[in-house]
Amino acid sequence: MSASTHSPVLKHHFEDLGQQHACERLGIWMFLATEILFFGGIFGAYTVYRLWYPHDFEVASAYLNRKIATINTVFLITSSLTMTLAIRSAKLGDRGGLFRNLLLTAALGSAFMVMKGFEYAQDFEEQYVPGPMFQREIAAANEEVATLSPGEAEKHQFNAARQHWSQHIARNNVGKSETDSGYISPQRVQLFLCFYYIMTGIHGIHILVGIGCILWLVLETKLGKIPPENYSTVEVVSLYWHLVDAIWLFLMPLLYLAGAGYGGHH
Amino acid sequence: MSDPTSTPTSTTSSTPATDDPHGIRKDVDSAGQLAVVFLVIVGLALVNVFASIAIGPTKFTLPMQLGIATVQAGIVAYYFMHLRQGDKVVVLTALSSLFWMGILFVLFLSDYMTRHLVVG
Amino acid sequence: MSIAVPQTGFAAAPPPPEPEPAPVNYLNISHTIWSWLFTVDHKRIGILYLVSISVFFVVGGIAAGLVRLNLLAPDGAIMTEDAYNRAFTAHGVVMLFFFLIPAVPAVFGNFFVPMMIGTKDLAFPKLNLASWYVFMIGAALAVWSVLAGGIDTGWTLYPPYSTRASQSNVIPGVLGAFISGFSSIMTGLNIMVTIHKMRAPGMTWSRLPLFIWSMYATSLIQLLATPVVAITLLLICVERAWGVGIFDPSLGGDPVLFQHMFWFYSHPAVYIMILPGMGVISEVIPCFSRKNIFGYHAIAWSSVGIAVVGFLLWAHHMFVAGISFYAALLFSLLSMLVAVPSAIKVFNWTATLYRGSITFQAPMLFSLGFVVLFIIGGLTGLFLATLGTDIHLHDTYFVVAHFHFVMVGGMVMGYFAGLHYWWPKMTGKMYSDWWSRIAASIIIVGFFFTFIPQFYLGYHGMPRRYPNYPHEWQIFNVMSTAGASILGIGYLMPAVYLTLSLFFGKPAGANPWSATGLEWASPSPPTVHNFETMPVTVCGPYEYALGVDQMGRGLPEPPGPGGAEGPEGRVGRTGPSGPMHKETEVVG
Amino acid sequence: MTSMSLLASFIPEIAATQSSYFEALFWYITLTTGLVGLLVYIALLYFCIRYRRGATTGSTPRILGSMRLELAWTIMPLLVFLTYFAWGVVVFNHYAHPPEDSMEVFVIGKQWMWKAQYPNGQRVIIGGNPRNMTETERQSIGKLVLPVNRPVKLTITSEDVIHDFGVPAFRSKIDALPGRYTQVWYQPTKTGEYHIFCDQYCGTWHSLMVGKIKVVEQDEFDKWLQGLNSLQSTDNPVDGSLAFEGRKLFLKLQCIRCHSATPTGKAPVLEGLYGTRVPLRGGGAEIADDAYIIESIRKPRLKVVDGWEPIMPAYDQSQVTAEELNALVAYIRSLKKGTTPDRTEHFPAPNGAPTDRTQSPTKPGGP
Repeated sequence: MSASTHSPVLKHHFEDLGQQHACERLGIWMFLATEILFFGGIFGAYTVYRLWYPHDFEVASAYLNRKIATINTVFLITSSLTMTLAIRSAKLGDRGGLFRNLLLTAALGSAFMVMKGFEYAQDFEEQYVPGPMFQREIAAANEEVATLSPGEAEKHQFNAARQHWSQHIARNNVGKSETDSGYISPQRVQLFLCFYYIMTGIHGIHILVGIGCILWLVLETKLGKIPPENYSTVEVVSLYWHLVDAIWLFLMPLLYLAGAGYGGHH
Repeated sequence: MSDPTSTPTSTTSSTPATDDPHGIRKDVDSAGQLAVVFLVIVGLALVNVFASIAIGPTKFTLPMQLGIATVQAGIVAYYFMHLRQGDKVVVLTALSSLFWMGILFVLFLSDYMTRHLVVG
Repeated sequence: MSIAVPQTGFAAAPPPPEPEPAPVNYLNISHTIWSWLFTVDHKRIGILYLVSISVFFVVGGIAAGLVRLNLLAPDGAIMTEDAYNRAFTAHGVVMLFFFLIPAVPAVFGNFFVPMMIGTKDLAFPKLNLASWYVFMIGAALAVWSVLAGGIDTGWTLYPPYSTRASQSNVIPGVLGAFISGFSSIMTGLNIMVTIHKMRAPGMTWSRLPLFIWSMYATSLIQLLATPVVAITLLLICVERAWGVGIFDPSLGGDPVLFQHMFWFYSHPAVYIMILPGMGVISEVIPCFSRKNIFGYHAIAWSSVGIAVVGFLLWAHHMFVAGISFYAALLFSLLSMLVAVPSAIKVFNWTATLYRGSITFQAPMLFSLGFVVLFIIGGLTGLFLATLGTDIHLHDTYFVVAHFHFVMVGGMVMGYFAGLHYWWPKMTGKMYSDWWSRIAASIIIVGFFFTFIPQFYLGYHGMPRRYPNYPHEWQIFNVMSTAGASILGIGYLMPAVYLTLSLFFGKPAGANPWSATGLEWASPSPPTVHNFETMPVTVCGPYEYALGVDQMGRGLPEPPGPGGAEGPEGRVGRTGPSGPMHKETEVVG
Repeated sequence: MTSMSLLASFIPEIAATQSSYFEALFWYITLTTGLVGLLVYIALLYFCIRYRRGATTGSTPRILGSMRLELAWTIMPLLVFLTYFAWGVVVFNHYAHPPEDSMEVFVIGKQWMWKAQYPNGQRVIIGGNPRNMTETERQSIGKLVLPVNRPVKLTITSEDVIHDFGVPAFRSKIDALPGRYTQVWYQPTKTGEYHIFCDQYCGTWHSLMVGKIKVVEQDEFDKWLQGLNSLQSTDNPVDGSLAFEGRKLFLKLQCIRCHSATPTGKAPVLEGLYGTRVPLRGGGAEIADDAYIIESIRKPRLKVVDGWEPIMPAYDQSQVTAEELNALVAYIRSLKKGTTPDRTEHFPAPNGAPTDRTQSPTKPGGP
């Protein structure tokens, strides 16, 4: 055993801190590998359907709130920066900096979740949720234009209760059949929504877990339990946090930017 | 996989320096560098959004979007996640996770991309 | 290749004096229930797992018994179709998720990986304990759903049946499997990190025992495959709970996509189940034939090879499921590749016996049983990987017989081999040599009687999961059930004599089999921190011919044909007084 | 009893061309793998006896392995396995290609029965649990009767969950998927009765989703068909035949409004279309077989006939059920020159038929 092991941080079954840090870093990376495969599964499923129904998925994506998503992206990336700065402070033994950066990271993560909350609320308001809500809404919209010609449908004033997306789909589908290039299949829009809610939902849960871990770190810092030798504890959490950030960087284009350019909806 | 020639870690653990007993401070990030990295990632994110809106849905849009996202994730992994400091096994782990995800995608599509081909 | 053995030093290193059983060991250090429920000692957690999976083995076994009994009569001897469907589903779910997958990795992996590579504990002891709790929660949920009404989807859970049609407790059962998946991930992660970062001085990769190599390959699969099935099971729950989902054809989804995602895990998972067994066999056969393992590197890398190639061929479960013609071709071709490393292992085990000095204690009998049965299990797999033959044999009893030969004939045999090989180390007590040999023989015989008839049935087209079948097949089903009852008796016997050995067994001694691994260097049962001083490895794992263990110390008396303490024990001894300086002989 | 006849009694009944293909491959694999397995067993047994502790000095040689042997038993098995693969592909390919002149039967699986429909409209319910059948279904429980020595193609789908149509005597098996059509074919070589099993677990009475195939001589087959429904040899198929059901649908769905007998209509004439080669819009051509016709009804604008506007609406499950689809195909197959009905016949539009579009002045066409 080397002389450099008389640290309260060193766990009994490790030879020295070098080994302990190496184990912790490798361990969390292996966990991240499983996370990547976890999301990889649903990304794979998404890919299959995206290739099958490109048009419907793009249109469906256009009805999502791209503004909030963009703001959230900035939030997450910034939180990654502060998280990395937290490690830096930890390594330098700057407790104040560590404390501030961790708190900032947690705050940005919470801000992300709040915005996400608003977004979900809006989607529910607009009945843009797979299941009966969605089907009632689109059925009502179709009802209104059922007897109209495309020309009339263009000018048709929808009942104020109709949502922008159902109006758009119903109007668009007048006089078209399933296999027309322009046809928007409500069923497939719903399929996209399943992916949207499952993917963002799982990602949101990961964010919440991350916030929890960071707050725990904040507490540990306050209690002075994170000396420089223990920086790897911060690093472990940060690696997880960065991965959740990186996954969002892919959710963003797949879910929100797919329909960018249709514009107008948000 | 694993490298059978690599020696056990306990013999290769960092040798203590005088002022920095556990070699912790020898690879601290420079705040400036982090700031630059941060700006690059945010920039790319905004480029991705506005470029997508500008181009609209063409068959190039998705590759462009995913390309940018991949670059972003790469930067995050390399600088923020300290892959540049990680040892061989850590890098191997990161790469193999991607490799296995590749297996999943390629073999999924080997079915879905060929389903509608006429059987020769 | 030859191992750098300092030729001096062996003569200087006499066989270690039989150490006194340590006054304080991991078992008697404390006896309170809490000291077990909150332990972070990898050995105690291994014992916790051993107890738990034994219970689930009994539960799954009872379900299997009911299934076999019902098949005595062509129209169902003892239960309704509904009950039968729930019985075979219970059998599948419990045996796969709660016995086979954790069996060797969580019991012997937890217990012996740290001891074999010479470290105090796994890298993350708390995570290790957490994995057991997660496992128990998942298991409790699944077993509850099985008992409270049951699940009738089969363990494969194909939608749309599982998501729309089934009237049974699909969601709790699926969540149970989902949760226990995380314990599998935690164990795999722990073992993998430990193998990478915590090996004792001198324990290079090419000196690792082959059990460690197989555990490494297993952990690789656990880490990279399990998360995919986790998300898949989650999607099944969502689809069933809210009727919105992505596998439902009436919603534009594709039920075959579920099969892809499910088998992406569940095919590699069969290697999670068999690789550890192979690892155990690679330990036992050299020990009981007093030979270096034949082709160490071939066996080691074939484990890794199986782990990697095993990911590339899942769709051979789907040849008639409506996948594309070309995908079927690709997956059939890739399936052929995975048969090769398994064949390599079998050939090397056989070659290890050549010019050995073989004794047939229970671990060896189970290991030989493994090889004999696994050969059949492996070769019949080729019929199912071949497109032309799978079309007829798919989903028949041929498949059932095939995977039982691999899973039960292979893995369960390997599990029992390991249990009998390491039991003295884990408990410090020696079980009855005679009874254990009888049990091993009965299990092997019973196994043949149970599953050989099923090959005939499958070849003649009897489908899986059929409580009703044409009368002309009754005789073979009766034969199979008869064999199953023999098998059942065989499985009960170890439960009895192993339990008895705890109270009446003779003290085992530190190294009853005169084996070379580091785990035998500490007393039986091991001390709390496994080793008083960090063991230093000087040579490869199987230097039986030289009669030295991995620390270069001479080996004690090997047990003779008469058993661990028989008078013939001296006959044909290897060890310090045996020839010490042998030239490596080249064959072939 | 000679070993040959013993073996023969061991082999399950061979009743179709595929069966012999299967058996040849099956026994090739059995013998090669059996040989290898046997050799290993002999080696194991010999070593265990010859080198048991009692028979040795106990001093064992230090043998670490042999690169040559490793290579040998790595490469040789691989080559053998590849022969399995190659031969397997040949057989699989045979399974995958029904001959042009195959007689066609539609099979629909549902919990827990098989519904078969012959081209002449005769329906048979195969197997299933009488307890959960309607009266009419119970009436028509029967066997799937097939003519001997004539290729028959089954087009299979499912109404609910995944099933699998398996016939051991024909060594054949194919999943029945909801929302998709799969195909399988055989050429029975021997009269007799053979099992049909559902091989994909489908719920409570999975094991009762079984039945019999009855292979008979051609003339007996024809008699059997007429026994239930007399087939008149007029151009217009008469009551009861599947084609006639199709004709009624053809009018009811107002296909006739575009697919009239006159080439000046909005859509191609369907007389004598079946089995011909139709040029496709944007190049390429397609044989107008069942698959193409089914696809053209479900997804009309996927492969539009050259020279026609893609104006036909798609008909999904809710508008044309799988069974009705089979009827339409049978009708179109039976359409010969001058047999297209007069387009002035009027039929009420069915529920769900996209009538509103046809009335829209701006968009010409529709059905």
